[in-house]
Amino acid sequence: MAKMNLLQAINNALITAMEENEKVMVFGEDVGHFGGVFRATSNLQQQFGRDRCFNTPLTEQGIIGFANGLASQGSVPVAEIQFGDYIFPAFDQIVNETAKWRYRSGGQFSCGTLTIRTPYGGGIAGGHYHSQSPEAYFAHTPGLKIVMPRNPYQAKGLLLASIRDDNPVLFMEPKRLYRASVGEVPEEDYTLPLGKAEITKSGTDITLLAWGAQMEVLDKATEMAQKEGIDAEVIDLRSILPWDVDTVCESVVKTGRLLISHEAPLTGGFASEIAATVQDKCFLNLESPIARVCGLDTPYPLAHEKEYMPDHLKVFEAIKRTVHY
Amino acid sequence: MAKMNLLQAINNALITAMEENEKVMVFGEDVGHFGGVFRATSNLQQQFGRDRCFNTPLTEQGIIGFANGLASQGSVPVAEIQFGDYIFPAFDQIVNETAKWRYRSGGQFSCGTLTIRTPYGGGIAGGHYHSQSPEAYFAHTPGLKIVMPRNPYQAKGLLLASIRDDNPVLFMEPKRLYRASVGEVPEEDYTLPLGKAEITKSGTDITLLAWGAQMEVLDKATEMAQKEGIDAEVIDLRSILPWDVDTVCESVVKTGRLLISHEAPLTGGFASEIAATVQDKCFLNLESPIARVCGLDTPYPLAHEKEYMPDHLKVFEAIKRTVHY
Amino acid sequence: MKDRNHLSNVGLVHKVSIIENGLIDIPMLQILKPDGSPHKDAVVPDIDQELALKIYRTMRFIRVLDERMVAAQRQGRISFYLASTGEEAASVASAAALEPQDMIMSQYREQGALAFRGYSTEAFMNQMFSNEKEANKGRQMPIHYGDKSLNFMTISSPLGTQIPQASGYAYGQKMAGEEAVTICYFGEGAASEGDFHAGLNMAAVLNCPVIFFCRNNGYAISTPSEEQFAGDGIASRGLGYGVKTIRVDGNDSFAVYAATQKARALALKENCPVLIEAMTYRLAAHSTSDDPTGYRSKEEESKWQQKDPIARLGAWLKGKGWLDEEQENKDLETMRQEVLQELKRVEKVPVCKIDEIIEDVYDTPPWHLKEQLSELKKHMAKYPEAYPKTSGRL
Amino acid sequence: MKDRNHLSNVGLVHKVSIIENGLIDIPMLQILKPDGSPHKDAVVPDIDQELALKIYRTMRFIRVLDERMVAAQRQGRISFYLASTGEEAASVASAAALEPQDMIMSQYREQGALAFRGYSTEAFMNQMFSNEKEANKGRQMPIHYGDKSLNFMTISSPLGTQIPQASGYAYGQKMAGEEAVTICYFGEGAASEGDFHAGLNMAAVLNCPVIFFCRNNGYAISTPSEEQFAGDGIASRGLGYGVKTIRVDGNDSFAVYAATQKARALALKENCPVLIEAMTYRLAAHSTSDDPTGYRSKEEESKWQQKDPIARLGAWLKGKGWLDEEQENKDLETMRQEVLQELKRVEKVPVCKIDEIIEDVYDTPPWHLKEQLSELKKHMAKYPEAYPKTSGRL
Ligand SMILES: Cc1ncc(C[n+]2csc(CCOP(=O)(O)OP(=O)(O)O)c2C)c(N)n1
Ligand SMILES: Cc1ncc(C[n+]2csc(CCOP(=O)(O)OP(=O)(O)O)c2C)c(N)n1
Ligand SMILES: [Mg+2]
Ligand SMILES: [Mg+2]
Repeated sequence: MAKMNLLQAINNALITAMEENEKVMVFGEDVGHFGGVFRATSNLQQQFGRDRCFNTPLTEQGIIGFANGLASQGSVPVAEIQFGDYIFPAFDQIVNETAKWRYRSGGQFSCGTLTIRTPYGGGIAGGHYHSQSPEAYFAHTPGLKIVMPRNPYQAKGLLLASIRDDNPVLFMEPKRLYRASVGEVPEEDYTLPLGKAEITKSGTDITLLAWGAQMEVLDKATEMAQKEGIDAEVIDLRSILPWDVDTVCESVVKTGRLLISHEAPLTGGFASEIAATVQDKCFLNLESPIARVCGLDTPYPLAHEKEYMPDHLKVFEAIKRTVHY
Repeated sequence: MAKMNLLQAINNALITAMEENEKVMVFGEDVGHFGGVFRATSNLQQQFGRDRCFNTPLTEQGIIGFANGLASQGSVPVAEIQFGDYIFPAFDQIVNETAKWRYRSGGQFSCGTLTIRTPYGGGIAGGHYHSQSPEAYFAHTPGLKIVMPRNPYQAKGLLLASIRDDNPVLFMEPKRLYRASVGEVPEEDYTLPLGKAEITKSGTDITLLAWGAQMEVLDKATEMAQKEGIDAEVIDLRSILPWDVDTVCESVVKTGRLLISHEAPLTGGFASEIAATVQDKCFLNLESPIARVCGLDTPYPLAHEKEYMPDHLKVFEAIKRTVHY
Repeated sequence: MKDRNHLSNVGLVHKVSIIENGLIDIPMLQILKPDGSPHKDAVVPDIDQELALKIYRTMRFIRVLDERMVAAQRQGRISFYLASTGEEAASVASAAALEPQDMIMSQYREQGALAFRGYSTEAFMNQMFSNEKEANKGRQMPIHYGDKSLNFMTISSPLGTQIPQASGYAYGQKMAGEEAVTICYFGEGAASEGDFHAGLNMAAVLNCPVIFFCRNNGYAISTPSEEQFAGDGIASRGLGYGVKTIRVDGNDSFAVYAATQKARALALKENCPVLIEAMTYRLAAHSTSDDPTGYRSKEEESKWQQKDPIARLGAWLKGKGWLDEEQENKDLETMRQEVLQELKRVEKVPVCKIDEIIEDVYDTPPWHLKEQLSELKKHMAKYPEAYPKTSGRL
Repeated sequence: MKDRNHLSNVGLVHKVSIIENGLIDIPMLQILKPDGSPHKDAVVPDIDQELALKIYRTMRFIRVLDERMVAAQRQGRISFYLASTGEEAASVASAAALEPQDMIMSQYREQGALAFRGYSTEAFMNQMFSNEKEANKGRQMPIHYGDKSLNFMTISSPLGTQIPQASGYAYGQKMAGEEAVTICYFGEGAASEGDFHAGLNMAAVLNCPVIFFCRNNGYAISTPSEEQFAGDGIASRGLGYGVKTIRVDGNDSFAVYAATQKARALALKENCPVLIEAMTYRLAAHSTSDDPTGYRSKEEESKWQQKDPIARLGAWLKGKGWLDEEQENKDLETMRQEVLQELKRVEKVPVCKIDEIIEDVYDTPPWHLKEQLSELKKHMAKYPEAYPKTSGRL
């Protein structure tokens, strides 16, 4: 075990993967010599050479196009998109190509080895284009997996699982926690399961569900609620696609109530999918409407960032409304 | 009044708009001399000249980038993306640029005059890349409007409203109905309201909700249900973003039941947003879970197209399950 | 850290000087004249009789196939087809200059390359009928071929996407130490996509052994090339990327062969991309959904009919005494018969069982897909007549 | 329908001939030598004293502003800044060659162009502090300027997106019959984006009066230009698009001015795009989030410090007798004071009221945004201390 922040955990996972398998290649804008603008790829070029860790030209569609081809050839690309906000030029390559490659070829070819890493989320005074949480844009795409870790331990285990999984994985890193989240991380190799949610606190009165950086917010709100005598069960979804309906529904059957929170705008966010599914599967168990505490339906506003965010106070209020429905 | 098919209605709306306002310009791949691969822009170049109706090079990101600039300058671009499946290279221009232009500039500049037309949907033996229904990918984007007509009359009125609306509109045309749907269309100018759903049949037992080509499917299923004594209320959402929550919820309060159907894959489709909202607003009125009858969570499969589609039989079965819950 | 000076090689001028069209001349390689005779100073590539005849016969086969499938589409037997008439040399002769281990990533009008690799008539028919014998399981429209055993990547419709993919594939081949390159075919229309820019630039910077083969056939559906670009074709872009570039007469099999052979050698030796622009003409309609009379004249078409690549190579072969015309005509009849027979036989082969609908989305179907399949099968069992292609085999 | 022959102008060769780097030479326009004296055969543009001094002073102002704002960021007074040190001539002298009605669509390092247009120190500060007086209502990060009254389009972060947008804007200007062009600034890194390709190609084909102004400053964050492209800079791409192209010394105000003036005249007269590549060097860190010592040497930087564009023009002005050094030094002090005072004053201006959070998403806020705002305000009223910037003005 060692104390690592989230960036170090990711860097450590990449080193582990690159040492184990020489087919693993890491690339993207500024990831080479410099080690990435957040330094997640620090020293990889020095350790593994320019062929396996390199800068690309400044083109997200190119990075993912290149990565798709490389994956289909049998290499194991780990491509970085510098900010989640800049993944959209690669949208076609991801949604029409990466995700459909295996299906359209009847399983002859695939991009299964591909992992796309990208930082997401707000709270860093980044405004419109350094704050978005675009997971829902991708969650409508069969063929992709989407994974979002909440802390260094999760990040290493889930990233290693993503790189080794034989399906393309979009791995979204909560950049607000890159340095802020520090924890014990095993130096040895380990993986955590994809597609499985984790109950981080059990409780009886309401189920609170989130992922990534938003887990911190849930924890704070949970504490506040506890003081008011509300005992929440807290779940980290971890995998957005495919997602762990069983764990969530079992919890809701027990608590009778569900609150989902994400930073992305409310309309069309992934909370809508969860709410739609849970109201169907747990119709007779629900004692109050499923609550969604999300970003406003606006672009991400710099000056009003604090007001925009689904913070612990908003979650706390929504918990009370839901429990006292 | 004249009998027109859906393509003719669109062509007629474009002529109306171009005659009225010389700032209206129509462009895209093959839309010029040839009049578009579906012929929606037939004769526009001949009538209005090459400057106002023209072919572009083959680049969707370029088409929308160009259209954004043109709109921000004060012209009124109506850009065509040849198939909805090929809109993704323009995703960044639409989601990061078109939609956020007004907000980021504090209202100084905007792309309000832009309309993007694109054919969508399956049932034409088009496989993966000529069948998709990508509306939900865009519905998570504040700043956009999304409109989808179900027949020629609606198409003309809604397209004219879209072109004149001072917000960017993504206008998605059900290509399966281009020639198949024929109806009376006024030759004079008229518009239909954006953001308003339409109750196309009133009923008491269950609310059926869809948009575009899927309305035909609902109608067939409604007839089958009627024979079994189930009286459905049928709503055409027409505008996906912003959508008409009031009309839908009023209906659900009355019927106590809701079924939503779209061709796009289930997970993350727009039905999820509607279900999430309605379970919240109508929690105490719902007598059964909100049903979603949608495409499977797979890419669009050519050989199994019939099986994949949310046809009237699947809707009919779901109606019965929901009513007899 | 080495010091950089990105101006070190730039010359100076002191008056505004404009770089523009016409400044350089990109000539076109032509070895055989349209009448099939070699240019006096031309170097005919080293092709033996067997290979020359294989190129010739593959081209003829493709023309037969194209004619037959266009007709089959008109008869309503298949839903869609896309012919390569007039452009056979571009794909067949380029494929002929490759090795079997080279990966082919094509656009959609390169059935010639596929046939040259050995894709059988039966395989063509399976693909066209989207049946259960097709390697891609019938999931895409006709003409979206793909065959892993032939190193022919499954085609996808979105244009240009294969261009940066080919750069990545070639990078992987290089890293694996393979004596192999990737060839990437695309049209001059697709070259307007942003992916073209990304793919060529990345290949140049990252030293990828990839051949970018552009078929400039004058049209993208109805859009003529002068509404597609204003520069000197696609070749003139090579310089901007620092990519070695060759322009060839795409209707001259020998020019295409020689250029591709040279490109492959360079790509392998120098680990670099090479761009080939093959000048040709789409004599066919864009596809069976298209009618070119709406945007071009018969006269224009007939001019190009005279530059037919098959006739050109045929004339050379005859001159060489390598072609027995009578035998060839018999062979042609045999080809026609074979295509027709396979078509008739294969159109009866069923599509995949419905269970396949959820396979290959992921490596193994996750729970939600299994659930969706089982609901679907229950539903189909209730309404078997509504799903006639699959309900008999639930 | 006119007959087309897209091969009519192509010359023939009969042996494989390769077009490659080095085939053409794209020289760089330089009028003033680094020491400020004009080259012997150079044509110094027709600039009067007033304009020459305006260019010079704007460059000095920008350098002052940059220094001050970098410091303010270090002190934690603003969250982010991005300096243009060493590149002032590229943006200031190009803007000087334009007319006020020309639209500027910039990347983010062209504060010089904005200052030349008349953006005030106060406006700079309002933007940096995202306050309620800022024209863009403080919705974006520092340096995302925009001012409609100055025909300066609000900047957005995604790189390259403004390139095809500029083509469209210019097309609209042409259609409206305006005597105006659009200038589009971008870095050599952004030129790798697919949008670059789309924008230049469309402008060429659709005859848009737009000036594409590339600042090739050697780096995109840490990525040196030799890992960005393998061709001869960005200028060499112009040929591929059929776009008239000029390469200039970006640190020579007169070269930049002359080239831009020529480009504007051409764009207007011939309704065509012109590409300018300005060769320069990013002396500053990429932004306040960056530390260049991780990827380049002090020696490299100091070489470029010697090519400083401000010193170069200053030397020329002195030679000409147009510059009173003492006065200039006083002015510099005044500038510094003004920037500091405005900074102190403006940092107290509040951000917009919370009601603005839902404005400008659409032309008018739809019902759901009104509902979200009213819920937010109720919530804020309950927890005013949590939202200190706005809760006092609900
Ligand atoms: C991204 C994308 N946009 C549009 C289309 C529709 N489309 C199919 S073929 C075609 C023209 C392609 O022209 P070109 O690349 O020159 O190839 P050719 O057909 O001439 O062989 C178009 C516009 C597509 N398949 N993909
Ligand atoms: C689409 C996109 N990708 C990545 C980024 C992150 N980014 C911001 S600036 C920059 C480098 C730009 O370099 P260049 O265009 O040369 O301009 P310079 O900074 O040198 O002026 C990068 C990668 C971005 N803003 N947008
Ligand atoms: Mg073509
Ligand atoms: Mg740069």
